[in-house]
Amino acid sequence: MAPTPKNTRQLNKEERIRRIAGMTNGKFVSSNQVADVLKLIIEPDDILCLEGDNQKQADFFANQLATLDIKDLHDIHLVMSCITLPAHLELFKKGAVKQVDFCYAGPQGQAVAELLAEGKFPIGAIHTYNELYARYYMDLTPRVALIAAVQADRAGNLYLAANTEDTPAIVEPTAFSNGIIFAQVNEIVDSIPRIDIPADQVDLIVEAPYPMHLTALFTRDPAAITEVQILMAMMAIRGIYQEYEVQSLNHGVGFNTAAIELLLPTYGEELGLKGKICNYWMVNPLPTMIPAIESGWVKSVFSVGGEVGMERYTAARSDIFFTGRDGSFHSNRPMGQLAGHYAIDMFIGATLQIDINGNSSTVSKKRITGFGGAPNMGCQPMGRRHPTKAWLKVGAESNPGPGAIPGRKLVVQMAETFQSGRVPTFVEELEAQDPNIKKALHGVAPVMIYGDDVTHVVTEEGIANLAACRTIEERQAAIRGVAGYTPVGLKRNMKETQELRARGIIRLPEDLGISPSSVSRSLLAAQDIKGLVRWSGGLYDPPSQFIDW
Amino acid sequence: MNTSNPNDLLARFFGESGKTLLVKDSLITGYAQVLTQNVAVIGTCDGTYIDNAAALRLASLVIDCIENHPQMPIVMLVDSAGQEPSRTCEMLGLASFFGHLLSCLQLARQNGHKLITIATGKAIGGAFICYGMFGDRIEALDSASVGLMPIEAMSAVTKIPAATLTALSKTMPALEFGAEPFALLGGVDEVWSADVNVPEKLAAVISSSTQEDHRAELGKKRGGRKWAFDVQNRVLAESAK
Amino acid sequence: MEKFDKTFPSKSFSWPPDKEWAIAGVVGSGNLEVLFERNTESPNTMECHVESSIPGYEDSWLAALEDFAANYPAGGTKVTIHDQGAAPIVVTFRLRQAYDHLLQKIS
Amino acid sequence: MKRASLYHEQTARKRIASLVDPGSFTELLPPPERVVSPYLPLLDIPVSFDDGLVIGRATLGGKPVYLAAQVGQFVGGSVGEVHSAKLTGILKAAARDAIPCLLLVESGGVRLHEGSSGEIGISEAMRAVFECRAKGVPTIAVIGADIGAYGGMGILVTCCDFRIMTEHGRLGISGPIVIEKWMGKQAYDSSNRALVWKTSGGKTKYLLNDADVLTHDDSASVGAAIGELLSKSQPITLGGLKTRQQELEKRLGDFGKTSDPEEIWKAFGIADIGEASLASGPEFVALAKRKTP
Repeated sequence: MAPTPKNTRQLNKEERIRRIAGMTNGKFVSSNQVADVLKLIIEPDDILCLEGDNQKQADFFANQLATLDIKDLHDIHLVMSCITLPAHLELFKKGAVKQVDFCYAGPQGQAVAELLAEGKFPIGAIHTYNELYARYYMDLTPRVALIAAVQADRAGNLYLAANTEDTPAIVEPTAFSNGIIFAQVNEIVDSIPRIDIPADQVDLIVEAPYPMHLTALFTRDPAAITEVQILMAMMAIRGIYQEYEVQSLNHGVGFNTAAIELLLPTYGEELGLKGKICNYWMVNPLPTMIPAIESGWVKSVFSVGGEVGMERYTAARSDIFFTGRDGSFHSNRPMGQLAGHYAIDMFIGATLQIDINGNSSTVSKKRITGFGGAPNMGCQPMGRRHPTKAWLKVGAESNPGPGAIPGRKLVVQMAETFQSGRVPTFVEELEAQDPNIKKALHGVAPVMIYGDDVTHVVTEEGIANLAACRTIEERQAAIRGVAGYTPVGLKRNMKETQELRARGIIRLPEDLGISPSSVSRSLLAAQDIKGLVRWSGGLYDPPSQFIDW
Repeated sequence: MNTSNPNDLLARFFGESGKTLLVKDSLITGYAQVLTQNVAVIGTCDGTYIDNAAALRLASLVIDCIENHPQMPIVMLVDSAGQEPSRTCEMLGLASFFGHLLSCLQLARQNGHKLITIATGKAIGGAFICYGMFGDRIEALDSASVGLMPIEAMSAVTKIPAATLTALSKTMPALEFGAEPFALLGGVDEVWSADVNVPEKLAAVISSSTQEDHRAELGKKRGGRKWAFDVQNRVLAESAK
Repeated sequence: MEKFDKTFPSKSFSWPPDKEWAIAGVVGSGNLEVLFERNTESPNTMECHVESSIPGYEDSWLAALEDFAANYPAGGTKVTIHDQGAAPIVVTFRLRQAYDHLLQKIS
Repeated sequence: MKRASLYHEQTARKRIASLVDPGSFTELLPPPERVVSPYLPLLDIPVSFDDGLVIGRATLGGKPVYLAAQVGQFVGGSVGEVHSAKLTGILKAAARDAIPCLLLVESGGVRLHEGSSGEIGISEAMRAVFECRAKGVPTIAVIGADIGAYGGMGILVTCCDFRIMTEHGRLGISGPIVIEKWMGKQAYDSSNRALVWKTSGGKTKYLLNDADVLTHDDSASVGAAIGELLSKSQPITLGGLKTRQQELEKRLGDFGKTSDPEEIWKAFGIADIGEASLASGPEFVALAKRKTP
């Protein structure tokens, strides 16, 4: 019979640290010894957490792990937010991973699908961010966590700068369970601007030979916004933002919502909506929000991550953004996700595929992209109790039964009826329902947002109010009604569509007082990146690939 | 004889007087005689690429000719593969240097200088446009390679299979590369056979040449460029209403 | 290239006296140009001719054109479209813009 | 608070409409006449009613003008047989009627799909430009779109009396991609858009006097600049050519050694490159000390 647990994890941690005695100088490891140290502190069957999300990556650690031989690194249970670096895939190709629990693979979705087909990608589950963090405190507590920070001081305190993101969510469960925290930092300095992770929670630190990888994920060039996206943005502003007086919201990262942000100071102003809507935001510091912020539309912005080039701007707008004492930008992914779950009137985002019941997914047979954070916000928070005007209004429309909560969050899916290459967005059945994909995910189809949670679908054809639909048949008819000339749309029944339109469940541009001829890119507050820089008074420093001046 | 050797070429065109021409950095400049008639000569050889400095050297001779030799015909020899493809040339405004050269030739024309072009080797793209194609009359040796660009290059840029273009070029001389098809488009007045007596031919062209641009008309008559002439005239007619 | 013609019934359009035609859009990637012309022969039909660089979408084209003919009085017009892979919404868009030109709603 | 629509984003027809006196534009060979390219269908490429060039007559501030506006979206605004013939025709009409001619340029040059016919066509158009100039009829080119004026069109605009540019316009012969293909990425990285614009963009062209005016990127400013020039022309004189020859020789002497556009900017008194890069056309003009000849 197994001995009753006492403090074996603590003893085992001390043992692992002893193995590398002589290879460290206090907490500090030189970069050329990292590979050897990793060999000695990681054991088979460990739950290993490698920090990395859609923006910030502990890429030095990832690259070092990729160099290790299978005999030195095997039977790893890998837990991480985003599998977005080629080095991550190396671990799978080598067969070092016995199970992986993650959230998102975005750009590497195709490679992941291929590895999966080869049986080299043993998925535990694909999570949403907070779901995975929550499990760090339950059944997936990391034994070793390899994290990334911007600076460390001599004592080992860490500074995370604008991209705090997942780090605290990884460090806490690991550090308080006798796990090992190993941090790569861009530089070691005498004193850091602020302490984001206290030294006593950090075991090892390496000054990486190159700064951590950061992706400019949320930079959308206004020059690429199309007339169609502007039409949809105008419909959304009139038919949803204005209609429900949306106060607090989250925006996705697509061009559709970028168009909305850039229309607020122009079209929104014309509609007299300034101050009435869009006061509180849970979004990353999107450059396309600069004109709205500069025009006084925004009261506050909290973010799950930073955005390359926005550092000086956010520091200079500390009334709007959350900043440290030093003025530098602060983000927090779990808390941002929590805010997006409980504290917003509306989530609005784009998607690649929507079925006739309103379920959406970004997964296709060829691309396993995963979830990220959208589902935490694009869902109804059953634990919500505080009312707002918008929340109550949608609640009333959706005709709650005796056992339902009185309000609903606006969950809006915004998509053109066709993706690029004339791929229809609307389908009878999601590719995510593919049996092989479901099998790999132990029977769960990777649905991003469930139809039952969606309140509105916005396409270039019109707005469908799913919340107000009384039956599933009605919901399907409403979706077909705005699915345009896709096969799904062509199946619509004209009479049915007219009835729904008469009841305001389907609203066309004309119904919202929008004429296609009034749609123009000149409505955008800024028409290119340079325009954004000018709005920011030169405080925004766009990444070089966006600069043409 | 070997037209790729500039000196042979100049001897064939200008006899002894050809020796007085300056041949430097693949540019030809100076004064010579065609039979007994004095002419100014600007040209390129060795299939060179024309850059900013080259355009200026050609322009300066044209200016000198206008200033010191009223009405003297200007003979333009073309053997150039194109404009120099370089970032510095572009930064310095190569287009403007070409525009300057063309302006010089225009003033010469206005002042009664005849402008006669002979494509002797490569006469391609911008290098041909920037002076040779500006002649009152444009001739070509049958050995010259005249045109926008070879079909292979055209295919590479347009992503249209070379085979398709080659097939079409049988009925569309515009797509074909060379002196003959270019003549069918009216871009070359006459293609000179290898055995032609160059000085006599050149003298005849100089004396018979006039200033009006008759290339569109020629292209229609020869059937290689069927539409340009009519479209030009339609615009002129409708704008006169 | 795919070319097709179809004529749709549509309420008669009352042409402004000084207008003979109107055009909207350009032939560019993902875009198209549409030309409305007078068709005195047939005051109650919208006669369409489409040339598209991407074959295989005749159905959605015809559906879009049919809807337009149903939604607006466009009888007595001849519509010619040169398409370079525009999405159906762009068809509706440009039709409407050209139509508004006819109505002189926009310059 | 709709913003003035950017000139470089407008279509050819919108540009014309926003520049000329309202309702004054009459198009020649308009769309219903279907004067289209006979070549493109053979290559299975869609045609356009105007073959990428809108031409016609209008008034600007009451003064009559002829116009030709290229459609950059259509095969890159490239110049084929019909396109060039329309251009030549309108220029000849301007010369005949002694009415100024505006070229709203947006073209990569000769339309390769039509081979040498476009090349000869551009050469014919150049002859027509000089026909205007010989008669003192103003020819004004506006270069304000991202495609700019390249290849034969780049050369053609330098033959006109005046060039109006915006910060978005580019003027050259060989485009960055072509040069990169020939000389390699280290010689010219065509993905470095800042470098591309500093090399061939309106600001540098203005400093070098290749652009006479650098305006805001909107039709009102462009229209005002045109208005200033409509009654002027630059007759070609021996004296003028000799001055220009010296100017260009000096330019080669001053900058022939460098390949860094910022050297040119500094030489013209630009102290803060960053500020000047971000500046609008007129702001840039204020920062620079251009030596007008």
